[in-house]
Amino acid sequence: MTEHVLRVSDLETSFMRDKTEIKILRGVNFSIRKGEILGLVGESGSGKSLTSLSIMQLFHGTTGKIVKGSIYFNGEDLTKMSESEIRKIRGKQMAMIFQEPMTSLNPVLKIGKQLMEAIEMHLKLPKSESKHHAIQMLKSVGIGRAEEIIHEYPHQLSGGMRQRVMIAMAMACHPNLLIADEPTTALDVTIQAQILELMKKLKEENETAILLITHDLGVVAEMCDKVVVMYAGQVVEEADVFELFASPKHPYTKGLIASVPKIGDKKEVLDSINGHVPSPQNMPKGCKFAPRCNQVMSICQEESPPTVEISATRQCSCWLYAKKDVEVNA
Amino acid sequence: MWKYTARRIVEMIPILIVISILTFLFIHLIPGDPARLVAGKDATIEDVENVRHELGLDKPILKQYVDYMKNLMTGELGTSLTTGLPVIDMFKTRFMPSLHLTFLSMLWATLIGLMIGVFSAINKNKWPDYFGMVTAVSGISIPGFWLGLLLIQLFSVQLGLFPTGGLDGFSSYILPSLTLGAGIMSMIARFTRSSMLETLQADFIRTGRAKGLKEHSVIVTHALRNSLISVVTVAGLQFGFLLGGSVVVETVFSFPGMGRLLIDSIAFRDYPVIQSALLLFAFEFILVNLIVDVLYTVLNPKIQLDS
Amino acid sequence: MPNSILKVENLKKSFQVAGGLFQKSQHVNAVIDVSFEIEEGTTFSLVGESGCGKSTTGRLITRLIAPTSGSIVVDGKEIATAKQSELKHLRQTVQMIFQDPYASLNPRMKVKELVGEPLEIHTKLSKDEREKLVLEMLEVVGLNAEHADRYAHEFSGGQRQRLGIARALITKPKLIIADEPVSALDVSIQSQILNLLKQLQQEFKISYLFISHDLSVVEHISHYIGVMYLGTIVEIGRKETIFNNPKHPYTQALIASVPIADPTLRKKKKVLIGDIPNPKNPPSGCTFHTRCPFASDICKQAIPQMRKINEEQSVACHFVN
Amino acid sequence: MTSPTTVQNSQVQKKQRKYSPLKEFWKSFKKQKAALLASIFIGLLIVVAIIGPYIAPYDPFEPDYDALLEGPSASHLAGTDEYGRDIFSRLIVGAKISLMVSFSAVFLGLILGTILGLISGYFGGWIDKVIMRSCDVLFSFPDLLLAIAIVALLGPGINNVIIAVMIFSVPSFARLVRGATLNAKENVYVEAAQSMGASHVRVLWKHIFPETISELIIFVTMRIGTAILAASGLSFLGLGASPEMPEWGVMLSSGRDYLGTSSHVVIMPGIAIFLTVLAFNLIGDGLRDVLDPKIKNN
Repeated sequence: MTEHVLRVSDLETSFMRDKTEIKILRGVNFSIRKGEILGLVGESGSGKSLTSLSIMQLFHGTTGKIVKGSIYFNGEDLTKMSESEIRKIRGKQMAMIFQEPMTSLNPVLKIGKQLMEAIEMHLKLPKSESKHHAIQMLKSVGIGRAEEIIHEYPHQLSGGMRQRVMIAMAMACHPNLLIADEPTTALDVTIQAQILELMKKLKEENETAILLITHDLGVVAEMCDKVVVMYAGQVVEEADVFELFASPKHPYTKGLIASVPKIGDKKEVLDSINGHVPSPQNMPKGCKFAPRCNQVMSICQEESPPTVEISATRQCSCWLYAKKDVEVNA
Repeated sequence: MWKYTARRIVEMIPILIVISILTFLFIHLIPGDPARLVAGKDATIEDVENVRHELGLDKPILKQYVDYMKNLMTGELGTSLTTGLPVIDMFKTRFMPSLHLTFLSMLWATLIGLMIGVFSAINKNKWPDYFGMVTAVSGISIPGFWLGLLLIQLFSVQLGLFPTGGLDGFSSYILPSLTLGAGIMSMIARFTRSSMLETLQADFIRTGRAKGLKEHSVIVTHALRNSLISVVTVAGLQFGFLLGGSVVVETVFSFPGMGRLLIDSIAFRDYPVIQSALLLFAFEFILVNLIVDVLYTVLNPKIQLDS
Repeated sequence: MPNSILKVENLKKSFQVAGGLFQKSQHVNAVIDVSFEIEEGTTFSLVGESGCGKSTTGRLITRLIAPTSGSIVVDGKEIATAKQSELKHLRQTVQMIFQDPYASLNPRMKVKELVGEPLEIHTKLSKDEREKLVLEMLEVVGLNAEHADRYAHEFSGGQRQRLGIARALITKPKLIIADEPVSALDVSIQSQILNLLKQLQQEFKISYLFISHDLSVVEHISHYIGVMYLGTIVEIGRKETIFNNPKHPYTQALIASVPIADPTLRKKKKVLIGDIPNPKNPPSGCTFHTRCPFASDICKQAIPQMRKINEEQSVACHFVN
Repeated sequence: MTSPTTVQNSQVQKKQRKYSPLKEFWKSFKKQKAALLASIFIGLLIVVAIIGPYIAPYDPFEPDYDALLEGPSASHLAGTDEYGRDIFSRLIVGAKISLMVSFSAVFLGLILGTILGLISGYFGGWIDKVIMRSCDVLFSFPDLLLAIAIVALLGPGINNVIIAVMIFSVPSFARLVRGATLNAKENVYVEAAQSMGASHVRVLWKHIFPETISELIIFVTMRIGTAILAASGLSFLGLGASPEMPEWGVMLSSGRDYLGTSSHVVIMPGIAIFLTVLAFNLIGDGLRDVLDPKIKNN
């Protein structure tokens, strides 16, 4: 068994709004091993993006704050580090790419400058070498005219190219962990296919662990080894990707998988989940999914379900699987 | 960039022509008979006709405009009705002090304004921000003529540090420049702050932090540079505020510049001087905006390419 | 063919991109040559990636913009050259549903004003009569009467899209143009809306022109499909035929690129190389030749014509017979 | 960043009070302490402007040669001027002039500028070019200089100051409204209304104009401050109100000569102008924080 690159345990993150604390993440647990792709799936409001920002501790200019839990990265707890210690890890051992390639690069700086910034700082390379390194990185992400591109500005590139640049930037210091937050959502489907292939290739070459955050179950099925499903700031299910799609356990996961239209599927009416995600200010008591669940029991509305270990690779937070001496009136 | 500059200059021409027409028409737009106004109430009909001839008002209007433009091109701006001197000569002594005054004011106002704005933005909702913003909102609310008088009272009358007015060496510039720049400094500070706050929300700032950059390089290399682009534009537009303010400030400090000249000429109904002074102010303002536009393209790579 | 509600022929739209004083203004051909027909009560989908002109086509058909040339026949009437004042009838027959349910509803209007606005424009009904119809319509789309006095932002994304649908349905249109109606929604909500659209089609015999980039959604909802690339339709036909037996290399690649939500079907993909060309500067000949794995010299020179290859499918490619 | 407000639970919604835009506005405006205070100040000032002549302790025009240039005291709160007139009474009566001049100039500029801006932004094309080029021409005369030129042309006097300040306000309003209109036009719901067959007037009135209102309110507030400064500046230069009027700028100008000996004659009217303009600017800032959607999201 290889060691965990990242282990998030019991993470709770909240924002302040009008002097009241609004908890968005309410106890998130998962871990990633070296060379593994972990999919973090959920709909808007599930807290999946905030999970990534919590790991990177990118709360600048917001009221966000980790209030509980720990994030072990290469064995060290990031929540106990100072900003300057984390800064040495960010961009070097742990890098991130974002959803919007159009706005994630600084429009007034040349591509080369933006790439070399991190290289010069983390790898302490002199200018000429870091330029060489930047060009190498661009080539490795499939940009042929790398020598020219470093002198160009972001707006001269297409969305797909910019996302390649972002990936080159993230991979520049050969990080142990790459966090990709909806990296292909803003891209066209043929370009998405290119970027996903590229990420797979880079993972093989560098043994980088990838935390892939997405709402797209298709992308998860194609890319990931392991999947964590989030709902309302909590992990509701964790499983190996094949197990998850073959036999989803949590009613939310079941509903999610059934509501995706699949090519070749002859279903006339799609399954769907009734209602919508509750807002953080108005979270239901007990299981957060209870108001939308089609297998809801009375206990679900009272108490939060425990996390049940179904097998060595599977966990699920649902009363259906809890062995508890409570009367279960299904 | 040169192509863009050339294009902007050509685009300015129609506006310049309209402005020249407006200033030319100035004398014709005066309610009543301008010649009689100039000649005064007690003037005889003969006197009035003489003035009319002197001002060229007896010729057909189109001919007058053509003459006016011809004279403009050769720098012939007419003769002052009060001093009898060629207007251009009067401008020669008045223009440079005004120019120095406005540019000195612009310079310190921009520098200090930027500093306050950036400092406020990075300390948002903390006391340096409150202090900066209270200063700035006061700066845009304070009447320039009042501030000038207060400064004279404090620094010249009470402390005797600077002259109360006139123009006698560099020290004569300090109080007028402080007065003139206060408002524009405040505007730049306010604008820089809001622009910085907006930029600091941008996705690429998050990218910079995710790269592990130090906070000061995030702010200087990434945020400030981007904010500067819009700050430059605003500063350029505010230059007009400075020109207008210079009239007031020069009056308060009895400063021998263009603004003072304009006000004096209005008092004496010295129309040739008024006309030409207005034209000069407009021209100056347009020129500064042209420079700002060009600077904008230098700072903004996106525009550079599109033009 | 049974009654056709919409027939579009050789539709073309070029936009002028502003030039300065010294620059020649450029023409961008957003829609180059588009022809298709929609039968009453069916769904025709235009599918393609960004810049392919699918949304422009939709806006041309509603005459939000005027076509450069070509013909648009809606319910038997030619509207391509009609003046704005003559379009009143069209505005009732054809309604639109928009992509962003947050942006397409005026935040300052109450639901009853929002949904009732088309009635206010097109009918002389009194306020009470309008409100009665609005309440009925809210019921139809799965909302209820007490929602009528709220503002749009008090609703979730899915509910807002229901409001958009109610507004489109209220004039009893024959054709609804739905421009990416579910792409801003979460999957569990998306399926609710897709089901609703299907149910309404059966109930009211409406036809849809469905514009989307999402092939899985398109496959679910359509009867016929047109695949667009850089302003032209490259393949058109019955849905089943297109998905089971795509002929155009672009259609093939597009279908293959869609990630499938089933890890057991994982396979090494044939990924299309290169970027989508800028519509301002399209490639010569077949616009797809820069990315096509089968491209040869003829593709760079000649524009392929649309040919019917069987009863259910037409393709514009030099190599498909 | 995750925005926690995108989704709402309809079940919980029912229990909440009914949403009303005005209440919502008041709820957030209440929190803007400085702006609230400034609003109270302006409210009082307006009351004073209306009932001024009845509450002024002295006749503002009546000279008192026994009390020339007296400093502030219990009997003369703000002291007396060079004719022994009570400065406090003059300030109270002057408030009416300042507010009347600035309100009417800005209001006229607002109406004209808004109409031009809406037309220009909505229709575009040649009409937009004509309007915007004309504005450019006016813009090439810096604000105060344009006003000076107009007054120089029309002659000094309070009515001409109003006209001058109005004229230099028009292009600013037109540009602002044009920009807001162009932004509002981008809203998909405008396209939705057009696709429904709504007429131009309907689209402009129901869908576009309401979008420009919040920007206009902010701008009007700030602009009143500018107008007061400009009007008192013109008066100070001798181009505005006549010398015997209790206009704040005039008072300041005539007090200049006594600055060294009796500085209160300059300080008092200055404070009046400064506080009034400051109050309008603070209200404007507060409104911006509440109304500007860009700031709201932060």
